[in-house]
Amino acid sequence: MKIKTLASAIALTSATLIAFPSLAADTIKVGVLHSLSGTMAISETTLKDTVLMMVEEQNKKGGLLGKKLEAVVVDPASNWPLFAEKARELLTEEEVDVIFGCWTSVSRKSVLPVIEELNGLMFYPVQYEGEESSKNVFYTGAAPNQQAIPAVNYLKDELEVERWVLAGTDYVYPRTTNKILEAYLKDMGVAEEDIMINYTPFGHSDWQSIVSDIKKFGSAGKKTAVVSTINGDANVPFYKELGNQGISSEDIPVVAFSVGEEELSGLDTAPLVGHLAAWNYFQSVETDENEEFITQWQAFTGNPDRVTNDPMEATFIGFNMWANAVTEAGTTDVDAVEQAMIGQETPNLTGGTAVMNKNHHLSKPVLIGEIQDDGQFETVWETDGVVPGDAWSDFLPGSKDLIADWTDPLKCGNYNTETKMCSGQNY
Amino acid sequence: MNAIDQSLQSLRDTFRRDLVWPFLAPEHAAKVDVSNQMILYVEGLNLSFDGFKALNDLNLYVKDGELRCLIGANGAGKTTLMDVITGKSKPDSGSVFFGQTHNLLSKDEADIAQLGIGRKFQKPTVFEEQSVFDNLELSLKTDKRVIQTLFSRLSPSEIDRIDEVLKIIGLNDQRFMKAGALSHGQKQWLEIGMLLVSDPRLLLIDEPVAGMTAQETERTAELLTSLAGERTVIVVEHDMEFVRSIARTVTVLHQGSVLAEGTMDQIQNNKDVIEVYLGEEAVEA
Amino acid sequence: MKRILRLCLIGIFMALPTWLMAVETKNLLSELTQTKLSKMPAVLEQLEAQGDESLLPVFRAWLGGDLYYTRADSHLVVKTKVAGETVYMGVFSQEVDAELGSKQVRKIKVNNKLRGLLRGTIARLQLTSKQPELRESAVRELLADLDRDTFTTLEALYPQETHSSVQEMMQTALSLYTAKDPKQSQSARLAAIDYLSASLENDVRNGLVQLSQDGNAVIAAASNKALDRINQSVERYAFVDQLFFGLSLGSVLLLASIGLAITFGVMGVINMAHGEMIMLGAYTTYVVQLIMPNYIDYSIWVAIPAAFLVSGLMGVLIERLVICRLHGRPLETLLATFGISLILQQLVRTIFSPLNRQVSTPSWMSGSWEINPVLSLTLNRLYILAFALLVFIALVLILKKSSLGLNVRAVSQNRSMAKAMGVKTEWVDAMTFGLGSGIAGIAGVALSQLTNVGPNLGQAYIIDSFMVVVFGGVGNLLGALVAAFTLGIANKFLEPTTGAVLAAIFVLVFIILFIQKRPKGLFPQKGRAAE
Amino acid sequence: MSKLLHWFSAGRTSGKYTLPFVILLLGITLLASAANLLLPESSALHVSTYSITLLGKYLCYAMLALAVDIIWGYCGILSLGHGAFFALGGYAMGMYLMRQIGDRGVYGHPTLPDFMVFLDWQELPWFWLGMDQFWFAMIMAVLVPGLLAFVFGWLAFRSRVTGVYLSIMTQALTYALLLAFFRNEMGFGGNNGLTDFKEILGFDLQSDATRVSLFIITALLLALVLLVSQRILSSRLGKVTLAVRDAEARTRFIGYRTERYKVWLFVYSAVIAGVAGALYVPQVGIINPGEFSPINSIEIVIWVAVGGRGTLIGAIIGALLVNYAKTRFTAIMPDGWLFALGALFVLVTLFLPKGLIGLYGQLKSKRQTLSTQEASS
Repeated sequence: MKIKTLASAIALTSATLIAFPSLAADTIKVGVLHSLSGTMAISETTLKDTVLMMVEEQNKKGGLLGKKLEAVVVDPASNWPLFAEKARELLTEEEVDVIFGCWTSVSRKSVLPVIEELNGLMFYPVQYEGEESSKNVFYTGAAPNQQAIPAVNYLKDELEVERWVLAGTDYVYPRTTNKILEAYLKDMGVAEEDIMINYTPFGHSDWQSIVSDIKKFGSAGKKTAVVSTINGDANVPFYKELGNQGISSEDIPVVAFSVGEEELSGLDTAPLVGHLAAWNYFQSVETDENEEFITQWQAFTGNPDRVTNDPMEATFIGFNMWANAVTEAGTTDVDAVEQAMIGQETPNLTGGTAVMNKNHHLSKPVLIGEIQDDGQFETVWETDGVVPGDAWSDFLPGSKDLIADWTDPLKCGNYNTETKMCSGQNY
Repeated sequence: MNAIDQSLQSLRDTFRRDLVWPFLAPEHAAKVDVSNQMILYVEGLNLSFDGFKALNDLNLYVKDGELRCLIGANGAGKTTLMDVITGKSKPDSGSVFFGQTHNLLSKDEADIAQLGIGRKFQKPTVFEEQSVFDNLELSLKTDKRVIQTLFSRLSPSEIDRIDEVLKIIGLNDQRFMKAGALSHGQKQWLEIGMLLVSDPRLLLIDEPVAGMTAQETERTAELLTSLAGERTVIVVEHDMEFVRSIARTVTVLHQGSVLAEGTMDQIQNNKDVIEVYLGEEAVEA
Repeated sequence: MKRILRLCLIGIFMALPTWLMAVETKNLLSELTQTKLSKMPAVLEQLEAQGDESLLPVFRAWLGGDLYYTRADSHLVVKTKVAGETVYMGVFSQEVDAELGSKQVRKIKVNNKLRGLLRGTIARLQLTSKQPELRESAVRELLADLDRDTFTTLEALYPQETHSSVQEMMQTALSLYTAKDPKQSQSARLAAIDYLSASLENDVRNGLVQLSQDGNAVIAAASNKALDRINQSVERYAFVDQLFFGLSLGSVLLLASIGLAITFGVMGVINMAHGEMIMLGAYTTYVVQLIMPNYIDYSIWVAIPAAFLVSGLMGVLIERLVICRLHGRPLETLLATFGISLILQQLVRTIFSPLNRQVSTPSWMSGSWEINPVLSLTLNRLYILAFALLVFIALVLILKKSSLGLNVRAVSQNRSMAKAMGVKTEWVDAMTFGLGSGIAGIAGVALSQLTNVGPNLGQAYIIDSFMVVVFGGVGNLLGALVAAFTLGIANKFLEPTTGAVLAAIFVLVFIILFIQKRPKGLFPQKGRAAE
Repeated sequence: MSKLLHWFSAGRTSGKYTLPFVILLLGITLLASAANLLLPESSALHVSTYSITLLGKYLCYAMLALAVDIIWGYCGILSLGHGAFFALGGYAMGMYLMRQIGDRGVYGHPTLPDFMVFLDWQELPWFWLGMDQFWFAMIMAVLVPGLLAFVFGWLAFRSRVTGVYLSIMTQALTYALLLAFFRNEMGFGGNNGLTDFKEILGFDLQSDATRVSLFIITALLLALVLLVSQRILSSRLGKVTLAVRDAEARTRFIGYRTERYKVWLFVYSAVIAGVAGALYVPQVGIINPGEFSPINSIEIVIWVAVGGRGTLIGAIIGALLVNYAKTRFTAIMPDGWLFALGALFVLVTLFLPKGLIGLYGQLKSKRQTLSTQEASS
C-alpha cells in the first residue's frame, strides 16, 4: 500500500516538474496575460480578444519576419500573485517574445520584477497613475497628464467650474491622480475649501450618503464638478444614485477616467446624458481607421453591437508598434526591439499618429466626450495636437525632479535631474 | 519605611529556595468539608425558561455517602437540577454548596468536575471516535491543564486503575475497540466507568438503566449500591422496580420543587405523591 | 369628401406656424445645422430674442438631444420612438417621415453649457404656461440669475397668478431680488429677508450668504439670522435624510438576508450559493426586459414571479441533488454549496459574458419624491423599502399561517418526530430551501435596480447577509428584520464621520464583539430545546 | 531539552505514515533542488526555476492546509478566516523585505518605501520600526497572528461561540481585515500591497540559489511542523482535542477547561499559518490585501476537505493536488476551470466525505475483506 502512495506522489510531482521545452522556434509567440475569471475578467477578456484579433490579422498579412504569430493565453484569475507566476510561466516555459497584459496597477507591479529579472517585454494598455518607467514595459495607456489634467482644464475653461469634488476608489491610481489634481488646482488658485476629496472601497454599492454630500457641496452657489476616478463595478450604482437624486449633468457634471463604452454597455445611460469622460479614444470618432477597426472587431466577436474602447485602441497601437519594431530590428530579441520601439510612429484610430517616446510612454491626443443615451460618447473637446505622456508627474513633490529616458547615454527610468543619479534598478 | 520593609520581605519570600512560586505550584483540589455529614446543600433554587418555572424554590440536602434516588414526572426539574449542580445552567436565585465551603454557583463545569462531582447524562455520551481505553484515560483524575496534559504520560498505577475499572464495567475485552462501536448498554457502562476512574466524591447519574436488559439492570443496581458509602450517589430514574431495588432514600420532585422525601414505602403511601401520580380519584377511592 | 377637406385644413393649420414664422427665425434655425458647438450660445440667444412659445418644441428636443437635421436638405427633425421603433418627424409638422433612417440624419450637438442655457430659455418661455407645475419650475429655474427684466416680468405676472404654490415661488423670487437690490429701501429689504427665512431654496440660501457680507450692517445681521433659521431646519431634514439612507440600506440587507434566514435559520444549512440565487434573480430581470423591451414599466411585475420561480427551482434542484445527501453535516454543505456558487458564477459568465448587463429602471421607479428643496427621497429606494417590508410580512404569514409553514416549523424543531407524524420531511426540506432561494431571487430583482447585474453580484452581499442573520439570531425572522435595519442605520450614521470603509469595519468589529456577549444573537431561541 | 526530545521520541503508532511521508517529501525536495542547480538546462531532467518556485508555493499552501486541519479536522473548529493569519505573517515578511530595498526604490529615498514617498509621507509609521531586522520581523510574523488568534479565540471560546456561528465570525474577522488593509491610510500599501522585493538577508531574491534555498527551507519547516503536530496530536492533549470535537460538553464535565484547549490550539494553528505566510511572500514576490479575502479562506478549507480532514497528511496532499489541478486547469482551459473546480468540491463532499485519504482507507479495507473471504473459501 505504501508503495502506491509513493508512486502517486511521485507521479504528481514529476508531472509538475517535467517542463515541455518548446522546440525549434518556427513561430513568434505572443503571450496574453489578462484575467479571464475573477473580478477583473469583466474588463480584461475584451483585451484578450483584441490581442487574438490583432494576431489573426497579422497572420493574414503573412506574420512577422516570415514566421507566423502564435498567441499563448493564460488566466491569472484576478489573483495578483498569480500574475507574477503566470508571467514567469510565459517567459520561461512558453518562451514568449512579447506579452500583452495586465489591467490593474497591482497586477503590473506584481509582474514587473519578473519581467525585469527575465528581461521580457510587456505592453501595458490601460490608463494608469504614472510614476513608473521600466526598461521592459511600454505604457500605451494614458498617463495622468494625458487624461486628468486636460479634463480639469476643460471643466475650468469651458464650464467655468470653481468647486471640485475628487471622488475615487481607494487605491493607487485615484490616490495619485487626485494628488496631482489637488496640487494642480491649488497652483491655479483654487482654495482648499473648494476641493472635496472622497475615497470609497472597491465595489462600493451604497452611494446614498456620498452623493448627497456631493449635492450639498455643490449647492454653495459656485459651479461644481466631480472628477471621478471611481473604478469598475462601483460606477453603475454611483451613476444610478446620481440620476435618482436628480443631479443632472448641467448641475454637477461628472468627468470620469475609468468609464468607457464597455462600462456604459451595462448601464441604462438615459439619466447620465451629458456627463463626461476623458480618453484618448472614443468609438464614436469618425475616421476611416476607426470604422475599419470597429467592423473588424464586430466581425471577430460575431456581435454587431459589440463596442470598442480606449484600452483596446491602446492595445491596437501597442501591437502595431511592436510589429513595426520587430520588422525594423529584424529580430524579436528584447533589447533590439526595445530600442527600435523608441520613436516608432503608428496611426491612431482617432486620426493623427501616436509616437513612442524615450520614456516608453506615448504621445496621443486627448478627447473629452459627453455620454449619449445610446451608450456612446460625443466628442465635445479635444487637444490641438498630441500630448506626450509623462512618466513622472511634475505636480508631486517626490517625482518632480525625475525623468525617464531609455536612450543612450542615460538609459534610466528614474533619473534624478537634481542629484544626477539614477536610483532604483540601475543603482 | 515600613512599606519598603514589607515589600522587601515579600520579595525575599518570592525568592526563597525552599518554596515553589505559588503560581507554579500544582493546584491541589481543596478538601471537601463534610464535618456536618452533609455533602450537598441546595437551597431556594429558582430557574425559569421563558416563563416556565423549571425549578421553584427547591431545597435538597444530601448526606455524605448516601445513595439518593430522585423521581418525578417529566418536567419535574430533575435534569435541570443536575444541570445547576454541575454548572451547566445558572439559576435565577438560590444557592448550591458542595460541602460547607465550595459555592458551586461561582464555578464552571470543569472546576466542579475537578472538585469531584461526576455526571452521567441521560443519553450516553462517550467519545465515539476513541477507544474504550482512551475514554477512560481521558477521565483519569489528573492535572487537566493544557501544558501538563501535553506532556503527561500514563503512570503504571494509572494503567492499573484503568484495568481495574475495565474489569468492573466488564469491557476488558473491548478495551481497544472504538467506543462508537459499543452497544447502547455498553456505552452506559463505559460512561459509568469514566465516572469511576475519575474517583469522584459525588456521582450524579441520570437514567442509568434506560435501554438495558434485565440482567444488565441488575448488575448496575449492584454496582451503584456498592459505590455508596465511600462515595455519594444521586440517581435519577423512572424505572420504579430499579429504584426500589437500590433506594434507601427517595426524593420526589414535582413542578420544580420537592414534593416528598423518605423511604420507598413512605413515599408510596404519601397522599400528595399518590395524588400527583395517580390523580385525585385514586385518593378518593 | 368632407373628410379630405378636413384633413387638408388640418394640414394647412399645422403648416401655418412655419409658414408664418419670421424669415429671420428660419435663417437662425438653419444656422443651427452649421454652427460649431462653441458658437451655439450666441445663436440660441438670438433665437430666444426672436422667438416665442412656438419654438418650445425645438428647444425641448434640443435639450433632450433628440434634435436632428436631414443630411439632404438640412431641415430639422425630432427623433422619437413609436411602438419601440425609432422614427424621425418634423419639428413643427409633427409628422413622421418614414423615409428617414439614422443614416440620413445628423444630430444637432448639445453640451452641458448649452443645456444650462436651454433650460433658462425654456423656463422664461414657460412662465405663462398653462400648467402650474411648469410655471413653478420655471420660476425656480430663474431664481439662480435674477435680473431687472425677469423681475419686472415676474412682478407683472404675480397679480394674475392663481395657483398658491406658484405664487409663493414668485414671491420668493421677488423677495430675493428685492433683498439684493441696494436701491430698495432698507425696510423693504428687511421684510424681504424675513420672507426668505422661511424658504429652503438653495438659491435663496446662497443669496443670503452673499447678503450676510453686505456693507449694510443691519442687512447683514438680518441675513445671518435668517440663515441660522434656515440652517436649523436644513439640519433637521438632513437627519431625516440620513435616517432614510439607513433604512434603505437596511431594506437592501433585509432582502438579501431574509432568504438566508430561512435556509440557514430554519434548516441549519449554510448556503454559500445564496448570493448566486440573488444573482440569478437579477439576471432573470435582465432576460425579462430583453423579452419585453417595449414594456419596461411592467417588466418588474413579470420579473418578480419569474425570479422567484427561477431561483426557487434552482434551490429545489440544489436541495434534491446535493444538500439532502448532506443532512446533519452543516459544514459539509458549506463546502458543497461553495462549489455550486463557483459553477453558477461561471455558468452565468459563459451564457451572458462576464460583462455587466443593462437593466433599465421603469419610469415610475426613477427620480425622487421631492418633499422640499432639501429633502427628497429617491423613489426606487422608497419602493424597495416598501417591497422589503412586504416580502417580510408575506414570509411571516407563510410561516405562521400556512400548512407549509406549520410543517417547516415542525421539521425544524424535531425532525424525527415530524417524520413519525407523517410529515414528508424531504418534501418540506425541498420546499423550504426553494422558498428561501426564491426569496433571494426576488431580492435580485430589487438589487438589479440599484447595482450592477454581473456575475459577481452575489459575492458582494453574501457576507453582509450572514452578518445580519447571525446578529439577529438564527431561526428568527424578526431578528433578521431588526438586525438589518440596525446595521443599515448604524452604517449610515457612522459614514459621515468615519468614511465608508471604516464604517463597514466598525460595524463588523461590533458584530464580532456582540456575538461574544450574546452568542445566540439579538433574539436567541430560548428554552431547553435550544441547546 | 532532553526531556523534550524524550517526549518527542515517545510518539505513538497512530502516525505510522508520517515518517515515510516526511522522508519522501524531503527526498523529492532535494532531488528537485539538485536537478535545478546541478543539471544543465538542456538536460531532460532539468527542473526549471519556475517549477521550483511553484513547488515552494504549493508547500506553503500545504502548511496552511495543515494549520486548518489541526483545528478543523481534530478540534472541530471550522475557521473561515485562516487566510487572515497567513496574510499577517506574509505582511510581516513583506515589511522586512520592503525595508531591505533601502534606497534602491524608484525614488531613491533612504528609508521610506516607494508607496509612502508617493503618498507624500514624511516618516515611517511606528509599526514599521524595527522591521528592518530579520529576527524582529520573524518574531512579528508569528507573534501578530498568534496574538490575534489568542484575543479572538479567548473572546469567542470563553463565551462558547461554536459551530457555524464561529465560522461566520472568523469570516467577519478576515473580511474586516481585508477592508482595513485596502485603506491606504493604514500604511501597508493599500491595494497594491508590498512588492518589488530585492533581497533577503543579503541574498538576491532573483537568483536560482536563493529560490532553491527558500524552497528547501519551506520543505524542512513543513516537515518539522508536520512532525511536531503529529506528536502533539498523539499525546493526551490530542485525545482531549478529539474529545472536544466529538463531545465538548462531556469533556467539560470530566474536568477539562475546553476553552483553553481550543484557544491554544487555535493560536498554534494561527502561528503555523503565519509561518506559512512568511515563507510564501519571498517566493511569490508580492503580498496584498487580496490574501485576506474570505473566498481564499474557504478555498483552504476545501483543500483540506479534498485531501481528507483529520489526517495531517491528507491536508497536505489535498493542498498540493488542488493547487496543482488549478495550475493545470488555468493553462489548459482558462474559461472552464471554475466549472471543474466547483464540480470537484461538490463531488468530493458528496462522495468522499473523508477525502482522498478516506477513499484510500475504504479501498484498503475492501481489499482486506476480499482477501479474507478468499482465504476462508
